[in-house]
Amino acid sequence: MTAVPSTRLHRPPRPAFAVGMMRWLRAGSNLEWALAIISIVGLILLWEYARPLGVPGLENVPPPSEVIRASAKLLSSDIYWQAWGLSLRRVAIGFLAAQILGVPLGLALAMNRTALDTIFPVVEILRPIPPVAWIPVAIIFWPTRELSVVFIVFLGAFWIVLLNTIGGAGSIDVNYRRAAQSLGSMPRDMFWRIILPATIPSIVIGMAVGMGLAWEMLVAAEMVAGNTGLGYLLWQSFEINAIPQCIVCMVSIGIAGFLSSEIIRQLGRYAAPWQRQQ
Amino acid sequence: MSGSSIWKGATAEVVVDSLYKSYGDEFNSKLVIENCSLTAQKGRFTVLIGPSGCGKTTLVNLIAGYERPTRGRISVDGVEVRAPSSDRLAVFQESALFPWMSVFDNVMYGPSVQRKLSAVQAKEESTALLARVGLLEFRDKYPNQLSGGMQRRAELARALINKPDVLLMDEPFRGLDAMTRQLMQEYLTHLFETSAQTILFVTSEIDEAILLADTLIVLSRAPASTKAVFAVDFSRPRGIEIFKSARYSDLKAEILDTLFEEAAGAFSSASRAYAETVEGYALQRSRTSS
Amino acid sequence: MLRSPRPYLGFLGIGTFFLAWYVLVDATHFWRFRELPGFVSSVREWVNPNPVYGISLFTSDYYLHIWSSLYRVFGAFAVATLLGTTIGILMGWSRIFCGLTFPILELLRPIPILAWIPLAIILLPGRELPIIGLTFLAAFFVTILNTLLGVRSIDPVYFRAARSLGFSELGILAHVIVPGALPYIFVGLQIAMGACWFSLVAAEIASGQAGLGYEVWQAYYYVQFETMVIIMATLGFLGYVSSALVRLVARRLMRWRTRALAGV
Amino acid sequence: MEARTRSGSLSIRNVGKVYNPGGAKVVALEDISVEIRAGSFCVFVGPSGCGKTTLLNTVAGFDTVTAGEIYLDNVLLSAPEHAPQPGSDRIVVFQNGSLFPWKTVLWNAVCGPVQQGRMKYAEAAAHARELLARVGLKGIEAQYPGELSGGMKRRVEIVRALINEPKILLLDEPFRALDALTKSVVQEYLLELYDLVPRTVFFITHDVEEAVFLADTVIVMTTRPGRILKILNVDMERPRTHRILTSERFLAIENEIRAAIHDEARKAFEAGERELAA
Repeated sequence: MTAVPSTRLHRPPRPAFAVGMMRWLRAGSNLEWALAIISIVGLILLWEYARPLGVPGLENVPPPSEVIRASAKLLSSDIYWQAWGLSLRRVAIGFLAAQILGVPLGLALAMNRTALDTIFPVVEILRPIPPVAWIPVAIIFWPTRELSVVFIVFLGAFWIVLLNTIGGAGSIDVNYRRAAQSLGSMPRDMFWRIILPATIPSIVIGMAVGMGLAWEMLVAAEMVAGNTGLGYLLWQSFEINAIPQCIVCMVSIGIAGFLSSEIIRQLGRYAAPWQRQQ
Repeated sequence: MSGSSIWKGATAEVVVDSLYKSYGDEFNSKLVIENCSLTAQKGRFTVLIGPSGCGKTTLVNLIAGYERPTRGRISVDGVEVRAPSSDRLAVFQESALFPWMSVFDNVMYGPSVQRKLSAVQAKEESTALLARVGLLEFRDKYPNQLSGGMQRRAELARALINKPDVLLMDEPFRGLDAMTRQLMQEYLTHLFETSAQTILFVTSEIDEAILLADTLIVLSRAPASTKAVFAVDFSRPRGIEIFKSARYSDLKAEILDTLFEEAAGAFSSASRAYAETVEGYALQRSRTSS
Repeated sequence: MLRSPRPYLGFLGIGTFFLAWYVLVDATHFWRFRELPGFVSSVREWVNPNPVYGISLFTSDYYLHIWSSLYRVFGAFAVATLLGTTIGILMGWSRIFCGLTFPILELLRPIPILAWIPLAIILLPGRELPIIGLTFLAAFFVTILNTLLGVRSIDPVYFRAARSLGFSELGILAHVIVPGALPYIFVGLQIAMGACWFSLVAAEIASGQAGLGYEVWQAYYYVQFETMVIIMATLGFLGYVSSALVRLVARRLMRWRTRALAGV
Repeated sequence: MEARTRSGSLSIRNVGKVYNPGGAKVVALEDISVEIRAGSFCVFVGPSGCGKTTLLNTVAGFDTVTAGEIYLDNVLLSAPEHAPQPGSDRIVVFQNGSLFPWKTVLWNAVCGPVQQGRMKYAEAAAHARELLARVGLKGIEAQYPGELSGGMKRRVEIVRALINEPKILLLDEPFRALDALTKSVVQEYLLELYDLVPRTVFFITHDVEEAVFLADTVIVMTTRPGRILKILNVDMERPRTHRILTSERFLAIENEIRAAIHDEARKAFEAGERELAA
């Protein structure tokens, strides 16, 4: 092992510890790789032999072997891929709408203190209402089920990107603003070359977290109000007691959520290159 | 840094005329500058020194145009200062280089937004100035990839390309280690001697003040006003050899006496941290009265 | 809530929002808004001693739903906080424990909370436990991750100082790791509280028989739109109050941060 | 000046330290040999990047040596195969401060002896109050480090170290962040405490004047690789006051070191910049 074996159980934690899964894999030392394999394989084995071993509670959860068989069957059926397509489309539309509305509104509010003081309290009273509670209102208001589900997904991603944009644009160091002013910036220079670039990191964080929430809302909306999509398929499988199929849907949604968030993070690193060189 | 001065800094005279500045509303307002008058002559290196917390930074902000005086007037070559402009550019203690722009784009920012020079001309001047400050091979690096000394020089280049009438510097070398600081002081002196740019420099370090200044203005304790003006008549070009001369220790003793009077006066009302400043001046005074 | 120097603007904003609601729905029945419950009718129902649909400030059912939702949220939140911070600190403290648990956490975390509903219903008996289980899960992952982040954010110089001053491993845990990680832990708890309310409502819709989430769906199902609005407003209010509560506890426990910011 | 204390003699014999981050061999220290008498105030001065902090870390026990040995009172402290452990006999005052921000000044001051169980809290608190008063810090026991000025924090940290009666007090550029005035004040207090109970001091700085003013022995180091360029004895009587700063003997030593350092510093300055450019 490369690291000097510490005689104590605990070495001071590395400040640059990677948190996200992708970064964790790259930065993990051999010790961490070994532990990861042990824990994941251990979990799967425990799950597989839960029923014969009589592990309390896990007995009526189908073992991985059944889940894999179910997934093979499911993956070959086009219902599954249809559901994928629909869910992906809904998340994409809802998420993009949230960015197109949230980012400019956030920047505008951050630039104009009066507008912020007027509109932000409204945000403060609407935001704590869990988006799931909006599902009935969405169903009533929007003409089609599809629009209702997309609206809920939109709501999930909208608040977080709006708040992050306002926070990011509002907390720019006064020295940068003053320096730009002295150097003779016109208002449009100030916005495009100072305020926007400085806010990009916060916007990206808002988007990455927003994407995760978009998938959460999609599952809720599809389960409760939808008649198609992965969330609905998951609920339908549960109702016909096809639990292995349920688990496959769970894992599919998990992978979809993970990949889309990672894509946003990578785009973020590309959009804010100066941060990477820390 | 050899070579004739590629650019001829425009120079101007800064006149501060019975200036007042207070913060807060009418119930509890805190007076920071009280009846302060001083002049930074054209093409001269003027240094402001005063006890910490006496309002030096506020004075720089007022001259730069970031804040408006409560009463009194600041004018550059007779024209009253009303708003920030590229005629009066400032370098502060913390770097204000735009972290999201490369060094080159930072330097180019001024000319590109003022739209006075053509793009080609601006590029040429930026490249020449970066070469002059020895940062040419760092042109595409981001500010956070540079060392403290290099960030200071990049910020100087970003200011000087706009040929400001006055260059304002508020304790720009404070965070640097002793070695880099000394090299930067020598470097700034050389830069001034080859351009005769009007510079107004603020510091709390006495040795730095004496090495750099043509005129040294001692500010009183808060609320700041001009306490004393000293002519620092070492010949130019200057180097650290002046620290060995007798003139240096006499001048330093005189300045310390003025500063100690001011700081001690404030001792009763000031906070515990301020007590350190007073003790510091006392200790430094005992250094020179050997 | 950003401290704004001119609070009256806030009231102006909120006033305009309600006015728009009234104009669009009650007055002009504009476009799709005609389907929605009116502002005046909703408020009247809320303050009506004997409400048309049985839910108002003066009916016991209203407080029954509130109470059943509250005890689920705060019960699950308390357990998630206790377990989450302990595991998070253990992960931050011991590299081996972290190596074992972190990969599993990272695999399960992306799965949306509500996708767990089927498994929760299978694994947890009765109708009450699945709801509390889901609410717990929503807070559990967030708390662990932020506690771990908190421990990682502590400047290594404090570990070196403590070790050279002769602190025992337990001393380091109690006097460096826990207080050092506290700021991040409370960031996590703020998010966890929001996640709790979100998953509670969804779980109650899916399988509850009492609680605000259940009631909002019932109100929709039986076309009692005014009640639906009342419940949504109540959820908003409770959500805001519980987050404010977490902030209050944070300020009390971390006096050194508030005084440091105010002091120098 | 005979050493009044017996313990605290440090013997560094041909110590070398090589890092190989990602294969590229970096020689931080090469053949460092110096004998530090018990109770003597020893100052290491040199440009940034000459391995001063690395050497301090090997003595303090945070880093291992790759060549040579270090003996403390003729007991092996650190060698290539003998990884040293930090201990309260060698306490470090760090450059950017390491007072626990979440504990009060008093708790910080007494935590050494209390955590080791050597002293009751009350006894340690009395001792700490006496030391704090001696450095001019009465009445701030209940405050948090965040409310103190730079100079005050440094003095509390020195008290926190000295209360453990360490064999060696290690200081890594402790006054770097302070302005010139505060630095003079804290130097004066440090010397007062040193004159009270002379114990071995291992002090690192960039500031030549500070080095000569504080030291019995000044060790000048070069950069890339870190080697000892020159060892000078500062035989000025103690207790020292700032008056000696303008005496001929003082200025002579100072200029001798300044000259040696100047071209080293320029080399480090350019090398540092070339490295950043690469």
